[in-house]
Amino acid sequence: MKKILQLALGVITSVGGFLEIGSVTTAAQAGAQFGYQLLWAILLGTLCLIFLIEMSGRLSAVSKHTIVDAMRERFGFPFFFIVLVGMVIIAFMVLVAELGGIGFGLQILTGVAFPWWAIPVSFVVWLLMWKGSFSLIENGASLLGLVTISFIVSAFKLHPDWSGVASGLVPSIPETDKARHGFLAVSILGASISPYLMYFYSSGAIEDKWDRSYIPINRFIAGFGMTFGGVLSMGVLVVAALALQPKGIQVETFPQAALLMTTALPRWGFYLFAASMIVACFGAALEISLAIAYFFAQGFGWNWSEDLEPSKNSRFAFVYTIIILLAAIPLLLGVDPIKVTMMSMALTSATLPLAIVPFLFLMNDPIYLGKYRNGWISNSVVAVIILISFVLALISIPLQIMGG
Amino acid sequence: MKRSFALPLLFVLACKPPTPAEQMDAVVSWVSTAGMAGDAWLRHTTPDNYTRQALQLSNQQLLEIGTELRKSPPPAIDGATLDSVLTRSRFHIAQMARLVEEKNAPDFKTQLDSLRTDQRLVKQLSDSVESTQ
Amino acid sequence: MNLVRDVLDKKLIDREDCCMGRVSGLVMHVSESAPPSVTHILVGGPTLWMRVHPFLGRLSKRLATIWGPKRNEPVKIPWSRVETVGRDVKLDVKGKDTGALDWEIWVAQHIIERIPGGGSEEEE
Amino acid sequence: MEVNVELLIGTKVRDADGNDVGRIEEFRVERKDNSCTVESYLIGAAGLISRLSAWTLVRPIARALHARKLYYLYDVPWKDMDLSDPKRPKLRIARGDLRHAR
Repeated sequence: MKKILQLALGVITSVGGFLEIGSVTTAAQAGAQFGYQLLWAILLGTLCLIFLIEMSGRLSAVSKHTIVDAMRERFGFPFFFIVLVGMVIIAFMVLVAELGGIGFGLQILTGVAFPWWAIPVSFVVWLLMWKGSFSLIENGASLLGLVTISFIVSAFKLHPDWSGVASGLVPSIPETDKARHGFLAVSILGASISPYLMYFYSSGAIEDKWDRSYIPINRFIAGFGMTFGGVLSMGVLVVAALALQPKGIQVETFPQAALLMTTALPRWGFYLFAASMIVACFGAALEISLAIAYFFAQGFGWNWSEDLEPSKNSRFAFVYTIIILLAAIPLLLGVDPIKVTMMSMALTSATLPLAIVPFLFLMNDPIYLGKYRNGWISNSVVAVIILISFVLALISIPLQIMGG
Repeated sequence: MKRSFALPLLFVLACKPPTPAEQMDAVVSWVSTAGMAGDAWLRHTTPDNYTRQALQLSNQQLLEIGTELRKSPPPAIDGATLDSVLTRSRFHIAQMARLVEEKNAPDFKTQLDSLRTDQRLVKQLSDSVESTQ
Repeated sequence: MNLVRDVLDKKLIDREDCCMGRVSGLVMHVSESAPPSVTHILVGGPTLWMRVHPFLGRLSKRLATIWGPKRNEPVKIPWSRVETVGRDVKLDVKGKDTGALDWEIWVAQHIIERIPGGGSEEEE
Repeated sequence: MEVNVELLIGTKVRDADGNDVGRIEEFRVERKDNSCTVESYLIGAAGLISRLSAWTLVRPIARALHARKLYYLYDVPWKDMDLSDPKRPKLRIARGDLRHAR
């Protein structure tokens, strides 16, 4: 019974992890500019993520090591340090973007500009980590996250042309704006395949004390949860394609994005969008701050658990405190969160090989995983992901310059 | 490692300037944004503050793009026509932003309807720029 | 057993199941007549940074003397204290007595406990 | 003399005649009661692969590419290694006398 409950919560959690400012903005921009054409990128990103998340959970459940533990042990400190620097810079940018997303949501509701929200929002996020337990954060954020289902409701209410949607699931190259198209595809993939989600998930498996008996549950959560999240993202894209594209509205700023659901749900669309954004970004901000703190604590072998009193794992608590303080600064200065989002998505793509290649080694380690290590199917999938990640790493920078 | 530090800088520095067609797309986008925000406000489904801010933002964006366009107008269209339609749209949008504050829905609707006319014109201009590309 | 794969960078756990950091380095005693023997486990920043670059190692050593718990010598744990080497390296020591937790305690006392709700590091 | 194991990883080794042998990648040790003694040093790319515990991943790929010669492994007994200068480890014997492991 307990496991069934955990299963349900796990699925919802992964939804919370999937939908955040990055996936919403990239999907909305893609839909507003290219209609259904970029749906395939969300599909591909979701498929990759399902496999990566399943593997992250399996590694933790079997070896009782998180990805970061295992990476430090196998690859040594110098390599770990390189990954640490890359991961922290990008995760920090994403954190700034998420806090900005919450601020924007509050701005369109109240009219008070988002820089004013930087301090209160960061404080609330910090307070939850400081006082709250892991399950409170995991389950609270995810249950509230159900409000994002309104994106799917809106998509259905606009009666999309299903054959068009289906053809969007097959990659195509447009006649014009090739660079912009490519840039958005890369950003969508960067928003979906985010390594911090893997680190957070594998730490969560340790926090929840998973063992081998959780392997089927893990598979189920990864499969259904990520699919659910992917469908939500697709919902955003479809709504943008139907509500904004015909009018020629591009999603460059948040006030434009706020109009997303006003056609489908005239009465509540605006408020549902604001609520969805606030909740989704809030959940993501918590997950990213914790992922950064986990990364340090596990890599250096400190005590860590979100359930401990801060002074019992002081360095862990110190990391998330500092990181959330620092993240408020760019917002106070009025840095545009959407620009930060787009930049961090492309950078995620550019540094993806750094996260995925070591992961392939770990998932084949007989000492950690024994008979639960990757079979040839999973390995081929990771090989394909690595291939994609190298292509992304090579093209993301030129595309950012030409299409960003 | 050095790469990861240099990258963000590179991003900020290097973004190629928009083409005339992209600028016209942006004009369409902002005029439509104002129209859509106006519609939503008339239905009483968005807060006054948001509507005013959205209108002011699109007014300001149109001003910026308009200045750029005046410096290097797209060859396919008449610069004077574009200029006048931009000025008119911005006038309507500014009026709408003011009327939101006064909660004057009837006058707001009149301005919105005029904006619609300009919106169609802007779309035509943008299409003709696109077709000559 | 292999030293790099099975010992280096593994997590150190003390008698009370408290994490004491990771194996940053290992000292071995070399002589002409007998096989080299591993004598100590090293824990701590300067050892770690020395592995990335000698410059970072020296810098870290310098900073450690002017800031934080101010420790001049690296933490050395005799190999005879090693109980088991498996998923982690279990030691028969009390973590706080070795000096490996100096930073943890320093951060707790100087920063975390001063923030309301931080709790106290001392109580069990 | 005291030597830091972590700094030896990846250092180049020369043989008695000054020829390049490879890099130290791994240390085989024997645990007895309270002591831990080094039996031999593993030199060469295969040492790196076993250090990363990556044989299950690398072996099939190498087999498919017929690239087994790319990785080699010297298992050097402790007696044959001269660590008097830890930055420039030297063998006491010639490369030709080394034992190929595996």
